[in-house]
Amino acid sequence: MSNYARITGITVEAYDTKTIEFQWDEKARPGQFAMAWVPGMEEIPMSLSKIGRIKSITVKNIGESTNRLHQLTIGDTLRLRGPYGSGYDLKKGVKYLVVGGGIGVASVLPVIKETGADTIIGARTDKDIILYDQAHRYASDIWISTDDGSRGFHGNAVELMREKCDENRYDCVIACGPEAMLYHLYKACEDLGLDCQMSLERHMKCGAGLCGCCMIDDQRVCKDGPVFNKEQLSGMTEFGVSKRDTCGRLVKFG
Amino acid sequence: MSNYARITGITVEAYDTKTIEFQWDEKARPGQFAMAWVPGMEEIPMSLSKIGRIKSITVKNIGESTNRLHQLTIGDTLRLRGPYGSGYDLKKGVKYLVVGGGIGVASVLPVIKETGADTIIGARTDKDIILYDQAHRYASDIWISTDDGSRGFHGNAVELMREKCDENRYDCVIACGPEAMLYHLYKACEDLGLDCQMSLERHMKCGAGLCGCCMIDDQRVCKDGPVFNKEQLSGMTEFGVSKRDTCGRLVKFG
Amino acid sequence: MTLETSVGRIELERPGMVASGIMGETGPSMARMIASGAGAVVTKSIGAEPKAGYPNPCFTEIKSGYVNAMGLPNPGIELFADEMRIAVAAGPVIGSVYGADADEFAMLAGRMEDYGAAAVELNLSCPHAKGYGMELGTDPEGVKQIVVAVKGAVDIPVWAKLTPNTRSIADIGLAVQEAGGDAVVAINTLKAMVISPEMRKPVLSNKFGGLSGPAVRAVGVRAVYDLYTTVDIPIVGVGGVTDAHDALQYIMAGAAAFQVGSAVAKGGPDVFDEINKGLERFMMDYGYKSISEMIGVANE
Amino acid sequence: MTLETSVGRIELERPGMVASGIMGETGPSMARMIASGAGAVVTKSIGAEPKAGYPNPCFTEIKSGYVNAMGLPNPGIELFADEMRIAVAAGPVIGSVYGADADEFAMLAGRMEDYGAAAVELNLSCPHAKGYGMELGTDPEGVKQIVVAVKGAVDIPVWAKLTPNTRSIADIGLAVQEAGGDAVVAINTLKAMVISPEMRKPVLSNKFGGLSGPAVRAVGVRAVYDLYTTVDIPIVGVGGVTDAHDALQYIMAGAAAFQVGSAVAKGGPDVFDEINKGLERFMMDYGYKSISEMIGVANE
Ligand SMILES: Cc1cc2nc3c(=O)[nH]c(=O)nc-3n(C[C@H](O)[C@H](O)[C@H](O)COP(=O)(O)OP(=O)(O)OC[C@H]3O[C@@H](n4cnc5c(N)ncnc54)[C@H](O)[C@@H]3O)c2cc1C
Ligand SMILES: Cc1cc2nc3c(=O)[nH]c(=O)nc-3n(C[C@H](O)[C@H](O)[C@H](O)COP(=O)(O)OP(=O)(O)OC[C@H]3O[C@@H](n4cnc5c(N)ncnc54)[C@H](O)[C@@H]3O)c2cc1C
Ligand SMILES: Cc1cc2nc3c(=O)[nH]c(=O)nc-3n(C[C@H](O)[C@H](O)[C@H](O)COP(=O)(O)O)c2cc1C
Ligand SMILES: Cc1cc2nc3c(=O)[nH]c(=O)nc-3n(C[C@H](O)[C@H](O)[C@H](O)COP(=O)(O)O)c2cc1C
Ligand code: FES
Ligand code: FES
Repeated sequence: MSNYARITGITVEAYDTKTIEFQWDEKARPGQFAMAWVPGMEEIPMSLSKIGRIKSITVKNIGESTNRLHQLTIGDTLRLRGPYGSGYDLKKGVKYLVVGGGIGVASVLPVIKETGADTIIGARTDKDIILYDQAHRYASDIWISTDDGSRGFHGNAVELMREKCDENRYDCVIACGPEAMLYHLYKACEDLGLDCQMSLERHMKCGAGLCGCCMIDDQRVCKDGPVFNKEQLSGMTEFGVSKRDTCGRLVKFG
Repeated sequence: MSNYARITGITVEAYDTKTIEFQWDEKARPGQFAMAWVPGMEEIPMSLSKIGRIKSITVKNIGESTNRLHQLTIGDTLRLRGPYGSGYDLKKGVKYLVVGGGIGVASVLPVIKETGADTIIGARTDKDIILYDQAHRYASDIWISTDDGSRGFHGNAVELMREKCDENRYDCVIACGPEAMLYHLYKACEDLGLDCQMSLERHMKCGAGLCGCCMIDDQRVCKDGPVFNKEQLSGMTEFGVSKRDTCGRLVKFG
Repeated sequence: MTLETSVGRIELERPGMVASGIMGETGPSMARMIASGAGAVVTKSIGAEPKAGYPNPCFTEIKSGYVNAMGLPNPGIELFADEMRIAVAAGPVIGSVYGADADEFAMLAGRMEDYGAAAVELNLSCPHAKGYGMELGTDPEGVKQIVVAVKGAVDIPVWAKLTPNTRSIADIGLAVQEAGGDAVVAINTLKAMVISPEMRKPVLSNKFGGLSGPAVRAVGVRAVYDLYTTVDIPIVGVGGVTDAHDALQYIMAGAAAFQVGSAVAKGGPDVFDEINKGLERFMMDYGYKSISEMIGVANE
Repeated sequence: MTLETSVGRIELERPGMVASGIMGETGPSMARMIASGAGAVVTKSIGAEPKAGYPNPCFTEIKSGYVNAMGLPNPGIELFADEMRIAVAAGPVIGSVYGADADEFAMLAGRMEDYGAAAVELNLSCPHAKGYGMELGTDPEGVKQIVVAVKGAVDIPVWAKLTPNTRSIADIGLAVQEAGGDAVVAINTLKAMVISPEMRKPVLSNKFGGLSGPAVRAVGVRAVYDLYTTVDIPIVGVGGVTDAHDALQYIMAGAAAFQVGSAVAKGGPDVFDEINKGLERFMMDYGYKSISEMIGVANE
């Protein structure tokens, strides 16, 4: 269990997003995450956007901690706990459609690499699209949706997904992105009779399945998840509806 | 690390010696030992006389603790720590001569089984010979010496060994028994230019190489030994000469 | 053969409870643990007001356990009513509380009783508000005061959870007993710290933390054994239980029941089921018919 | 880059010492440890008379360390002269002693000085002869008396080895400093017990034992950190060091040097060589030139 990795590469993915590469000798599966920390920030969960011997996290700068990660440079040391979580359950012979919304592409990128599945990348605008080149290299087919139509399909990823499911036959949708998107995607899968696996987010402290602060209903997102299958999602009353704050209070999504 | 084993078989080997069999799922090599204990006795080191999934210790009743072990019956539970120690270093293509003196046969029995080597069993009298049948089954050739001549060669095991080394060519002598025997055997090996490996005994407490109470010169018998090779033996000033008591005081052999 | 046991008046179908701080913050998580085979669940320690706890990092794994400084995050006693409603419907819930003084402990315990807690567990291991660096639970007089106040406020059994960070845990146990406490729970975490040489810094945001997991088991077993020779009230053992063998150490040291915390991380909620099965197997093999036959036998 | 460090007046070529009780009973074993890369070796704690210690079992492995109750076996100060002669010829030897009272400690320390010890380490963690169940080292006044007496008897530095089985190890450290002690060594083993459910019994003949190994590392690091913020005399860290990373935790917490005990079981005497190499690698990678640059930096 080595908890430290030196940063070996940094790639700017978009105006607000960077990929940080490092060598970390832990085995990881697609969909797993690590708890990342350097002094001067809170430790936060980050999906592994590469899972080989060289691993990476792809960080969207949205607050104090992600901003601190953006200040790191090559040679700096990162503290990592994990890999944690269940990851996606990938089977041979299943036809997957991968949907990544916003920074959620980071989580599904290893799935695209492993399966070569058709992929939808959704973003608000052209500027917000990340990891397209990498996804493009591995995906059989790849489509983009932007809310403002500045690139690709004009509309959200769920609309584009419905369209693609009309055109092609898929068995299972694999997705990560904002919970609102995931929720509607899940509803679409119900309508279309598709299986699905979705990676959810909740506030995490231990990351190891112990403290119970990341619960969604009776499921630990850090350990039972972050990827949940259709059956698990169907049993959740809080999915798309509410989450716990750092005190453990239930708060409705705004 | 399971520390407990149920006794599955007990064999009387001689008027004062019993073999206690149990299933113990630890990997062991020939020459290793375990620290054995049940309530009502001191924990003591015991060579493993069988080292497969079913293991055994062969106990000579010489005092309080070994007497307590002799009272055990089938179904009783034994506490075992280990296996500890280096064991014999067995190589293909080396012609071994195995010498077991008294209860020392217990330690070398797995060597006989593994190598099929020629074997000498030495004892004071006919009544004191143990494990002959088993050794006989595996050894290419087997000879007995008794001090009083009540069976086999009349004389001690070292004299018999010199005789056999005249008759046959051996590369290396493997031996366990009283230290006086081992010391003379070692001298004989020096004379004859033979390699050797000998299993020594010292008072043991931790058995794990930590407390330093089982030292012979600067070697831990429990961890660097109990089996020492010729080079190690040749560097020892205490071999055959003196040992440490339970307080750590140096005492000369009587 | 039965796994039933009782801690004084509280009867449990199975002897293993979820330790405080583990999966005890929400109603659904507590209900799940009971469904997974826990005999009862102890809630996260709840205080008077909502609390976010310390910032991350507040938890780290080490080779033989965990070090945490969560900082007692909890939604506060008011809102906790909602969680208790769900949990209590699923099985026995022990309400853990922490307060700044005896009155606050008594108030919180009263609320837990109202919510339907089977017993209340006093977390006496938080740093005292008044004396810096000193834990509430290392001072027998202070402990006595709190237990007396709580006993005056509730009818449900009052359990006191003890810290091992003291010279003599037995003295604190005696204070609980003299104050009328119904049971003692031992042990809470050991004072600990993890430093990152790479970062030149303690890794927890609070610097200091509490050690739990396999590392502390032998310390907890010793504490329970010491308490068993000193107090007459029931003892609940906690610290590093990961399997039936560990649980049996506590029972034979003198615990009427035990709690499991850290092992839930690796073993998941199923750890209770496995411990229960292991207990049954052991009892079958060694001819015990009930937990009570085994309590404290290592003291004989 | 250098691994040199000093604990007050004592200069060490390498910062890792063999902890007391490990390979420190005979001259040849101590000489071997120094040859294996230890900066110094602390002797087994030696008393006035020869002592066989507790009967076996006096040692057991657990998942994350060891629990032992050797009972301070030692040949007595008289005979130990022979062992010291061999050890002192090989390198720096710290003489560990235990006594029933201050006078005995002083006498034993004097003998260790005569034998050529570089410093004397007072084992303050043995159960006190007078108060049952209480350890000598948990009472600041008692500790002060002993240190004062020993300081009056010897010119070599006097180190006091502290027990973690107390509410505040820093208070004991202060007492040592006030009494003129030259350094504190922390920690000794934690009070522990291992029970065999199969045998219905504690497995050590003494029932109680002391926990060492990886399990106690975070407790020791915390103790050293606490001491560093409290005392001005040098600190020697001990408890659960198995590799350079562990050693660095102690150094950055505030230790000028560290000791290794349990890790000698699995790692053998070579463990020192590996720790030294690991330290050099880390110092190279992270740009430190000396141990002293790293001492206590986690407190900044
Ligand atoms: C399993 C998982 C995987 C993730 N993967 C990625 C990723 O690959 N790339 C990426 O950029 N982001 C990822 N995130 C989200 C990332 O953790 C948050 O963006 C980050 O914590 C924000 O911290 P901040 O201090 O910068 O912002 P803040 O301003 O502190 O917080 C902004 C929001 O971030 C979320 N957040 C803060 N702390 C935590 C925490 N401890 N746990 C969970 N959420 C938190 C909260 O919703 C908060 O409202 C992931 C989250 C989870 C749970
Ligand atoms: C590596 C090793 C392997 C051994 N293998 C066997 C074996 O296969 N079969 C067998 O019968 N005996 C074996 N012995 C010897 C056995 O350990 C002693 O016979 C036993 O400890 C005697 O205990 P007691 O209480 O019955 O006798 P006691 O009357 O207490 O002692 C008799 C003698 O046994 C030795 N002894 C006692 N305690 C210990 C101890 N803790 N460590 C080492 N020696 C001790 C001492 O020399 C003592 O003088 C082995 C010893 C060692 C070191
Ligand atoms: C993440 C975490 C949070 C904890 N929170 C609390 C708490 O709120 N109240 C409490 O009394 N004990 C708390 N504890 C201590 C546990 O209840 C338990 O006493 C300790 O962890 C030892 O048991 P274990 O080794 O089985 O984990 C916490 C422990 C952990 C690991
Ligand atoms: C077998 C054994 C014997 C010990 N004997 C002594 C002793 O005689 N005097 C002493 O001060 N400490 C003794 N200790 C404690 C160690 O010196 C050390 O403080 C403790 O083991 C923690 O370090 P570690 O985790 O590296 O082993 C002993 C420890 C062990 C394991
Ligand atoms: S973050 Fe602690 S259980 Fe998930
Ligand atoms: S018995 Fe302890 S070192 Fe050998």
